Amino acid sequence: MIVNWYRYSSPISFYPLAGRLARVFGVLAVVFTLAGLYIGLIVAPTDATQGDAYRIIFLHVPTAWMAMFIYLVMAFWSALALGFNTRLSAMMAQALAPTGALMAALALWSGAFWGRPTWGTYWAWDARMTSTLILLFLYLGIIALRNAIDDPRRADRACALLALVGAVNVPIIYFSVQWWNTLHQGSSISLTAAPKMAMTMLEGLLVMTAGVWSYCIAVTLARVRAIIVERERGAGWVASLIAPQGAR
Amino acid sequence: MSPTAVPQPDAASVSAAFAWALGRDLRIALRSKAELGVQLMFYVIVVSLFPLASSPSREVLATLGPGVLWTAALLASLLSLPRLFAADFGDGTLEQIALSPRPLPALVSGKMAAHWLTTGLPVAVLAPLLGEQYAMDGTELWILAAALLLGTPILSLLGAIGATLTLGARGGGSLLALLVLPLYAPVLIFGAGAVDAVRSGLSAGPQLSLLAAGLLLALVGTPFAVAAAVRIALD
Amino acid sequence: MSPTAVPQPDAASVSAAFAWALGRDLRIALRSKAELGVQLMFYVIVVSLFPLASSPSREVLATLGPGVLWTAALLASLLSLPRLFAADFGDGTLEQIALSPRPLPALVSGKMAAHWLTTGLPVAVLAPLLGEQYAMDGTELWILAAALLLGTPILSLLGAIGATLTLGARGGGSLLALLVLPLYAPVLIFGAGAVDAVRSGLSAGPQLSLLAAGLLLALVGTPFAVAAAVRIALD
Amino acid sequence: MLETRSLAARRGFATLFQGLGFALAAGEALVVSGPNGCGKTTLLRMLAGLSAPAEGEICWDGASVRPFDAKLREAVAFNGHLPALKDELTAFENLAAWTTLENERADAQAIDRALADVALARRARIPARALSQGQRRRIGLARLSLSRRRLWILDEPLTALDSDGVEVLETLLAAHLEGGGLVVAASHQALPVPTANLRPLDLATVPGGSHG
Amino acid sequence: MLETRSLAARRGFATLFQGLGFALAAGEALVVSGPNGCGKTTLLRMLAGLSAPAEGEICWDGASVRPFDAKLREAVAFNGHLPALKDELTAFENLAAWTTLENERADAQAIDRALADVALARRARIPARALSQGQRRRIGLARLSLSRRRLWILDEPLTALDSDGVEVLETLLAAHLEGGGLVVAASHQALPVPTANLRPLDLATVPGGSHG
Ligand code: HEM
Ligand SMILES: Nc1ncnc2c1ncn2[C@@H]1O[C@H](COP(=O)(O)OP(=O)(O)OP(=O)(O)O)[C@@H](O)[C@H]1O
Ligand SMILES: Nc1ncnc2c1ncn2[C@@H]1O[C@H](COP(=O)(O)OP(=O)(O)OP(=O)(O)O)[C@@H](O)[C@H]1O
Ligand SMILES: [Mg+2]
Ligand SMILES: [Mg+2]
Repeated sequence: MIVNWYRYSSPISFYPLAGRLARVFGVLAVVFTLAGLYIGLIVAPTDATQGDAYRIIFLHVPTAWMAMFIYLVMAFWSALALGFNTRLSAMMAQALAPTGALMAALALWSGAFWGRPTWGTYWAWDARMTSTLILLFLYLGIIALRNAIDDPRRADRACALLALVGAVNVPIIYFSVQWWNTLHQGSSISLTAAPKMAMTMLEGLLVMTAGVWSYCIAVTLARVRAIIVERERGAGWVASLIAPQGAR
Repeated sequence: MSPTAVPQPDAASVSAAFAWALGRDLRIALRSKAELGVQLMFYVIVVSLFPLASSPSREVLATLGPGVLWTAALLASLLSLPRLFAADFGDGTLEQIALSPRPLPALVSGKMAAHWLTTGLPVAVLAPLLGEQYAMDGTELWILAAALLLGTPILSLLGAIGATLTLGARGGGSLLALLVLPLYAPVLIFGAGAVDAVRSGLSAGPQLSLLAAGLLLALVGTPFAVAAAVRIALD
Repeated sequence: MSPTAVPQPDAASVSAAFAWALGRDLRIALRSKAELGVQLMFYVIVVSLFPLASSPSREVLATLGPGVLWTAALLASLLSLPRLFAADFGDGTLEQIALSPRPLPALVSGKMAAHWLTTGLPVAVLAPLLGEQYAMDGTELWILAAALLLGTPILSLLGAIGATLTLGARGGGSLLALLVLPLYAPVLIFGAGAVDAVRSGLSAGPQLSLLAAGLLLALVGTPFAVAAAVRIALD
Repeated sequence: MLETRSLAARRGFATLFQGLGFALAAGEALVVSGPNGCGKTTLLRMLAGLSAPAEGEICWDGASVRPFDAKLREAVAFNGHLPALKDELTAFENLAAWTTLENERADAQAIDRALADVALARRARIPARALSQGQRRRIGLARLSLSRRRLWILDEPLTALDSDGVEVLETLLAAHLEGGGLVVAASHQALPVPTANLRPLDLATVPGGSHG
Repeated sequence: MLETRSLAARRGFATLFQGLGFALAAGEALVVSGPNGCGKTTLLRMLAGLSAPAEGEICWDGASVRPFDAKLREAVAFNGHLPALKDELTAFENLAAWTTLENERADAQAIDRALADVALARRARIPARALSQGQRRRIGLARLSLSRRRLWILDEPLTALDSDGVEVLETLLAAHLEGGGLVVAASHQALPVPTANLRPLDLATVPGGSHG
């Protein structure tokens, strides 16, 4: 077990594995998303109060979830990178940031367009919105910081530290705004309460979530492969990897 | 560690290190009085801008007051952050500080304290005077001052993280702002919320306690984060 | 001067000098495309801070708008201006610039133009978009953009005087800088006042003409003042 | 005392040196030479504990040390390219601040004496900004003379020094090595170190380098 | 060409030198020496037109010149203590910017050749921040090689240069003097200038100095 982890914590052995996984999750992403869209746009009935506008939920909720979840994962890899100085975990964190930013941006964008018909405004300063916005800024800050530091090793550690500081900050923002002002609706999926949503809607939501999730995994792994090649192109094994492909 | 290891930083060496950095930075800051002047002038200009420019009604002013005073405090803090570590980094002082046997977190804390004393504290003192412009009454001004006294140190602490992370990075000022402003958000929300609470007849207790809790958290955590960032920057 | 004297700076050499300084500073400022993004993000965050602090109503927001957008412009200007000349001074570039045969006022004008293009212009362009958040309507947004376009260059120009005067950091110069900074205030007042005028049904003409006059005055005078200050700083 | 094993440094995609191993005993001075850009400064910063080697390890007093190791920090005095002077403070204030930072117990008289030794007595009370290049470097020498650190790491210590300044450095180095101190220095000129204590290291001959 | 009459420099209440007069003809190199703080840098900055002498006058091509004189600015290339490098820009970009500023018409190939001459071909495209101390000074040498200025003013040009670098400087100086250029340099070491062209000036022997 331990041996396995060590084996895959080196970029050399992770590279081919990531390639295979990326392909699998890429296929899953397409399948789940198509199924989710089918359920969401065709099977699910029009809502009595909101009309068809509510269908934004099938994009909004999965992306909002992923925006938060990816940040957690990124913070986890960052902690590993800082603590154990492992190259691969820093690369994972680096690869996650753009996808996280995309998810946060999609959640904000879809939320804003949902807000227009339902609350009559694109924007309000509420807990979820504010914390999603700040999350987006944190992602962008991490990306910008990396771009601004020439030495990748130093960039790794600086970004990891920023990600961890941000990880403390996001929950604080969430609660600070919640105590101060609330407009956004609360969680409607919980394990303890009876489901409040229609069954088809829930199904569609879950399938879409699986699709978005798979997409994130596939894209991140593909990106991490690109990062490995870029960063380790001095090393022999990467050179031998690139040469035959270039010849083809 | 072996028995002959260097003694772990004890309270005396921590406070000596803190005092060293604080004294040194204060002395340098007071040699260039103009910089302090620019800081305060910026604060006064920003705060006076709204009543001057838009001559709003008293109620509107009163609504605006806390937000404006807080945002201005935040921007004033931001304005001086780039210089907090960059000068030391550029002239090699930071290397020497990081190589000193004294505990680095205590040393950087001294620097952050000096930053607060030269930016946050003057703002907290000035704000109640400027608050008069915003039709704020006695209690509100007191609460405002209290909130600023609790909140501005957090700004200096969190800001220092951004300032050290951007050392040796391209793009300075606005990159720093981009990293730091999201971290500032909760302080701003609670800080401005404190005055709003008293104004709407509630107690400002919760907000002030939250600020105090945040300050404690920041006091405990940031010195280590900043010390780590300093070491990363020097590598 | 003797007949063999160096030709007086003609229009071509002035514009070449201007273009050189402008191009170089722009290149440094925009070393990576990401930096442009950082600049823009910075305004968006600063502009979003006020509503975050005071959760105001639509009318209050509308009152706030011009002031907030102007403050953001001021901050952007202030955050990067000291670095613009201080960096050149610290690494010896300013010496080389001052020793170049090219006309110094044109060279510093190029620097100031680069500063405005990277701080003032983006604000002026973004402001109408961000103004939406502040419940401002079409005409108001146009007037706002116009006022910012006229006013932000003045900020860059006046700021450059302050920045060069503080370079050597001998007491006298810094004091002068303190005298220059308050000149920012009228720019902000007229600038924010322009929008308020349209809002209250008046014409923004007077404010805009005053800004334009100020801009002309600054354009004519500051290059020479800054060039003189640079030479003083190097002595 | 100071020992390295198969040390390597990489910058960007260039390997500056690798497989570097040496052992330096008390009273010895390692003088690193080599062409511009061969990695002298990089090596010195690693030895001072400022940056981590790409490979290999550094041992101090028999124990392997990582960057910013507490025991190394107790022992090292690092004089790099940067002067670490505050322009706003005077030579005296700068020196006082350094010695306090190093935990040395130097009183005002000792500091004044150290400044006089480097011929700065008459310039001790003006802002460091006004000092000449060589005078600024001399404050660094005064600092070494007050320091009781065991390992001195000096990057091009001869820069900007006149012949008197070189003599001052010579005296300092001799006394330090005499007292069992260690020195690691990078220089393009011959350093004034007694040949008995000198351990030259030419980085150009260490494998891995691809300079220029 | 370059002439001074009873030049004096004062800093604070100290007179660094006074009554300094010399005349430097085409093809000659004035090498200024003297202890730290004797006023070498101060003199060079006066000659470059960066600061005004306390007394006396400086003549260039027979005409008395004041600081920032237009004709002097056409003629002078000044390499001071400060490198005037932008860390964000590459060596190539820095050099290109300088030559344009000097009104020289240098194309990309000439710049690349100049960088290759100072052995920086392989480091020409990384940010100057990453370069070693000596590599940074070499960019200054490359700049001189592209410059067609008549009067070179060099403050401690040997700083941080390895022996190859010194050779490059030697070639540059010889060619410049050969072509009728003038050089004023301050240095603590012997400069590689042909003795025929050398005009030494020991500032310590100029009256008025009270150093230390
Ligand atoms: C820009 C504005 C918005 C942002 C940033 C935003 C953000 C979020 C976030 C972060 C979540 C996940 C929260 C959680 O599960 O705890 C979420 C969930 C949700 N949002 Fe939004 N939202 C926005 C606007 C809206 C609007 C306008 C509506 C509808 C009126 C809406 C309806 C929902 C619903 C129904 C959920 C699912 C809650 C659940 O079941 O847990 N959101 N949103
Ligand atoms: N990102 C990078 N890509 C390529 N090379 C780099 C990078 N960063 C640094 N370098 C190189 O690493 C080397 C650092 O050398 P270092 O400063 O240790 O040299 P040095 O031996 O001290 O030279 P000097 O005698 O000039 O002081 C330089 O050759 C520099 O060009
Ligand atoms: N305000 C002041 N009061 C007294 N002395 C001053 C003042 N400002 C500068 N000085 C002195 O003026 C001198 C400037 O010397 P300069 O930099 O020209 O020396 P230098 O010959 O280049 O020395 P080095 O060899 O160290 O580079 C120094 O001795 C400095 O101490
Ligand atoms: Mg070096
Ligand atoms: Mg000198």
